[in-house]
Amino acid sequence: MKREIMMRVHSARVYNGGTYGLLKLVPVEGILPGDIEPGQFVQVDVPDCKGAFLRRPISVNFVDYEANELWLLVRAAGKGTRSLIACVEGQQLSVILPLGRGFSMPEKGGRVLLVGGGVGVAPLLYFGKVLKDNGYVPEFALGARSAGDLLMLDEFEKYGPVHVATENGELGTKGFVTQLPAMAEDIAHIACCGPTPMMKAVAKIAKARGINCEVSLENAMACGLGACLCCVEDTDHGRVCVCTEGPVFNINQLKWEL
Amino acid sequence: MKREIMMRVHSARVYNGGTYGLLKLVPVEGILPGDIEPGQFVQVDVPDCKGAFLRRPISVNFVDYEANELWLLVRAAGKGTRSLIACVEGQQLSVILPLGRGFSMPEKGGRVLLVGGGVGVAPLLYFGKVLKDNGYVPEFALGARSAGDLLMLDEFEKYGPVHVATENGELGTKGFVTQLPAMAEDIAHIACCGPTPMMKAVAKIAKARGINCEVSLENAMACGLGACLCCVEDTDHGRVCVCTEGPVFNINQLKWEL
Amino acid sequence: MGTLSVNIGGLELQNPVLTASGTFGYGEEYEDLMNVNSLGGIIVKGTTLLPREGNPGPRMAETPAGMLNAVGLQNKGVDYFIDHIYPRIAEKFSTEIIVNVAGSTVADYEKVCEKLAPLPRIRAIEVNISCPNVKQGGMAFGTTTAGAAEVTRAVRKAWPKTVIMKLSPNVTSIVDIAKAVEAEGADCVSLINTLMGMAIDVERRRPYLSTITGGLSGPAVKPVAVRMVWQVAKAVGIPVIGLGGIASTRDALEFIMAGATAIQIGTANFIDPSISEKVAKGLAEYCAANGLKSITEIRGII
Amino acid sequence: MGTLSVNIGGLELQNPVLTASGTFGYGEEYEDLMNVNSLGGIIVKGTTLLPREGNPGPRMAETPAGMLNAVGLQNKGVDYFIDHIYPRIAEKFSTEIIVNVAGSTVADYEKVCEKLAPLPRIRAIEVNISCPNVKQGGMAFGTTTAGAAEVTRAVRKAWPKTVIMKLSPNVTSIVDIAKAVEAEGADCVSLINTLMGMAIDVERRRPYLSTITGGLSGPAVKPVAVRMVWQVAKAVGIPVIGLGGIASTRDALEFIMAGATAIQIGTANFIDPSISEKVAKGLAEYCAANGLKSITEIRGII
Repeated sequence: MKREIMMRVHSARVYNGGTYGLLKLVPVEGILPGDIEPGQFVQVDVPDCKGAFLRRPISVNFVDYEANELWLLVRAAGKGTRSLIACVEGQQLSVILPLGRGFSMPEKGGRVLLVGGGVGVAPLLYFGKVLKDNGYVPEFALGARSAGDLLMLDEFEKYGPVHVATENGELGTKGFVTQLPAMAEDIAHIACCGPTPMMKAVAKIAKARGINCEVSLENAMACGLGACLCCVEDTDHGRVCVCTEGPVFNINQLKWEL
Repeated sequence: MKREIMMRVHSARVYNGGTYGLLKLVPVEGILPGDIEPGQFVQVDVPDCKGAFLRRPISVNFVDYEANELWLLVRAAGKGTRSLIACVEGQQLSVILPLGRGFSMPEKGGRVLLVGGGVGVAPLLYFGKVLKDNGYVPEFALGARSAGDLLMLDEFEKYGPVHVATENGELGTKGFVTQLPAMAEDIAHIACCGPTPMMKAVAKIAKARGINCEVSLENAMACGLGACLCCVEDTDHGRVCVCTEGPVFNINQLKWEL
Repeated sequence: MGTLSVNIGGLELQNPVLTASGTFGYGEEYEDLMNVNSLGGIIVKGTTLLPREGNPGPRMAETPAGMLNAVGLQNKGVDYFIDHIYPRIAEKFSTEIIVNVAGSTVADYEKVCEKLAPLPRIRAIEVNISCPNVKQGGMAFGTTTAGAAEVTRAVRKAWPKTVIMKLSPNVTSIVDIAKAVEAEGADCVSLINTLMGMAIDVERRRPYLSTITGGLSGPAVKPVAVRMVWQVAKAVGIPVIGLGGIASTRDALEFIMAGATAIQIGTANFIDPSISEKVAKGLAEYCAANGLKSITEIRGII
Repeated sequence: MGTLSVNIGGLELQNPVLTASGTFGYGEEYEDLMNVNSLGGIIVKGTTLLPREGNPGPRMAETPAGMLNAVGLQNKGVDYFIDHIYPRIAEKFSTEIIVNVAGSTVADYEKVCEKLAPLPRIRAIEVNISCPNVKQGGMAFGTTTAGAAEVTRAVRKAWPKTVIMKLSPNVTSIVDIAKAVEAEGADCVSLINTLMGMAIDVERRRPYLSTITGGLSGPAVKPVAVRMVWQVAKAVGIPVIGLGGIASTRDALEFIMAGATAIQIGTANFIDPSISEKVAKGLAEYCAANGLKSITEIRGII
């Protein structure tokens, strides 16, 4: 069930000189809803800010039910997200959650690879944790422009092997995630989130090799509730809202030209 | 000369549960312009805030050239001013100053009374200081709704006798400033700032008794530079901008029906 | 009759707060987050004779204090609405359900009206002659007095209950359009639909919307909407429903003082999903605090 | 010719950045705060045949991402301008000085043009047929093709140098108006003037402006302005000057990509008094960073 809850910034840290921020939020009252699934997102009302009008859809980075914390990893893409990153401890934010359909649980057996690019690594952390909790051994293939853009590696390592690629070669394999040796080996299931060209490249590989593959889309969104019909994507079952039918889609549902 | 300078909040405090705030600002670089006169105002760019678009004109409350500080006393009248009051130490603000025409120096001899109501007391503090520095003995007649709305009394007492009135009688004379005994005595010159009905009541008394009287107007203003012609007031020399010909006017210049 | 009850051209509402078509889905999208039945009514998504898939994405761009959309009347058609959506929401909601009706031809409007007419819970339709995001019909009907009159005449014949004509602000004289639809028997007008706007992604050197231009809504347009409501309310005898950037009780009061009998909340639903319920409560509090026996006492006091 | 130089209907500007009439006084109000000569030009306050005191106060109301004004062409008349203001600013400023000309009758416009014509430093006028804040003339001329054409024809005869017609957005088709003034020999069009709007002080139950309605400007109107510039630039052969909510280099680029040859900065001057100089610099930096030999390379690329 969707809820609007007030949350308090329990801790806030920035990465790469403010390019990214990690907010750990706790409900002002009560406990976090128990039904937040990996790959879902939340709609955050941006604090007072001249340039941002709508809520910002942010994927669930992690849910720590023991600490009653929701983690949001945010990239400074514009005024709204910059304003979120600038939040300080104690600040309160209105959050609507949980929204959309998250990642599917893969069939048992076979390698499960979670492929992320840039801030798109965010939802893979919680998915990795849930996979591990359920007896899977997820592997992470994470790519970014430079070492500073590779986020939260220590956290990912808690849930499975981490393979990294940087475009400038500062860390891991030089190049894109698609060039990682881990991508060349047998894979049964991919969950992917990142820039569209990167997701399309991954989808192309998955399709060619018959790998089951889900991607998480980031279409421009207003309500996040399926009411405004702004964030549509063409699929095999028509033009649907990414906010309710997604953000996670199996690549076979999409009309992508690969 | 008008300048736009970046200033840093050196200290910020609130009065009456956040109804008012006192910001002490220092230039980020260099020293305060030496030509700021009592009764002039500044245009402050409001920090990020969804509801405020234009700068806010704020009267000069005090200039402390030794400490390189400009003081602004602000009432929370709307989103913009609330946002200013919420400023914290270290925050930077763009300020255009000094603007407009301030109070005239009275002729020597005779009682000089500075009459303020509510947050309108603000510009009288610096004027009182300058008067005292120039050998005058200014007296202050300050009124407000309640004791909590009477601001900075300890500061005013540094520069002359202070007479206070509160509408609810919590402090000083019960009633309006016009009912103060100090108003009934001989007065040579009045400088007045406060709500329009209060200024009109004071102007009426001054006119009836032939007291030289200046008032500071607060017409809705956009540019503060005399360019937009939004803040006009009808005067004996035509429809003029309050931001350049005022904010201080002699009551004989105004077309007020008293 | 309660303090807040108002009559919009024959239809009595328990309070003046409606949700604008296209911003509130079919009400169900919001039911987890608020009490839909606390409203005067909901106006459901623009409904056409045949299913429409609307415009391709991207359909949305944020602008200063507002947003552009280019949805283009995506809906599953009136038959699907009648068979699958109406039974569910008629069961679920006790508040008024108003259907926004759109079409490419006058005959389209007529046929949709005829199909909806037997539904007992639909006691009013809002006729969209002002959608800026479709190529045929839509705004074309709403920008001339003749076009607006023609649609009104046809709908008036096909729909026996309350007819609300939704007007476009993209005209030289919205008063002339309002008078034209009043003359043809409209029971009520609602205004404003979106202003036609455009935004360019400077980095990519292309428009944000697939359709290049789209409809501007949100607080940015409120001053234009208040002005038009004030002009129209003075000029016509039928009730006016005001909308355009309403995001608070204060905004709703502004429209009512300008002459609106009821108001719609649109884009603000996206930011605060329970804002419509809050405004309904806020209006009740305002009446109580100001000793009003009826909200209509302040209607059109400007 | 520099990277930023542009030609607006016969008049060469060193860069595309102008300041909008009524927002920059006569340039002098800003000279302490910026280098006025860094601009392509300044457009001074609307000038009429006789002095006007304009509307009574209050004349201003802040709105979401914008403001309403109801100044009503307050100015000291063309003779005072010629005798007292022109000599001072012609001496002080080397950048282009464009006079905004307004009138209640066609004859008024003609006479003002005739009086200004001998001034060597005034090489262009902007003809205001779109002021929403005056009772006679003003917007009345700008909302019909016949009225707009009539003023253009008269001005064209009385003014031998560059004629810029400033268009109103409060119309059903701004393209029709633009074509009408082009047909009568206008060298250039500028758009948009303000949208007619209104705001109510709910606490006091009265409008904020003495005139009830006023002109809306600021970022709120930018999407409408960009759309209209794009429509007009595609439809006419003369240069288009874009304005409406420009507050950054990015905004200026948006208008240029929509088809504007030059741009005007208006309301933003009130918030950042040196914004026009910053935008002129920003455009130069953009050209350098993107390898443009001329800003015109990106004009109208949408």
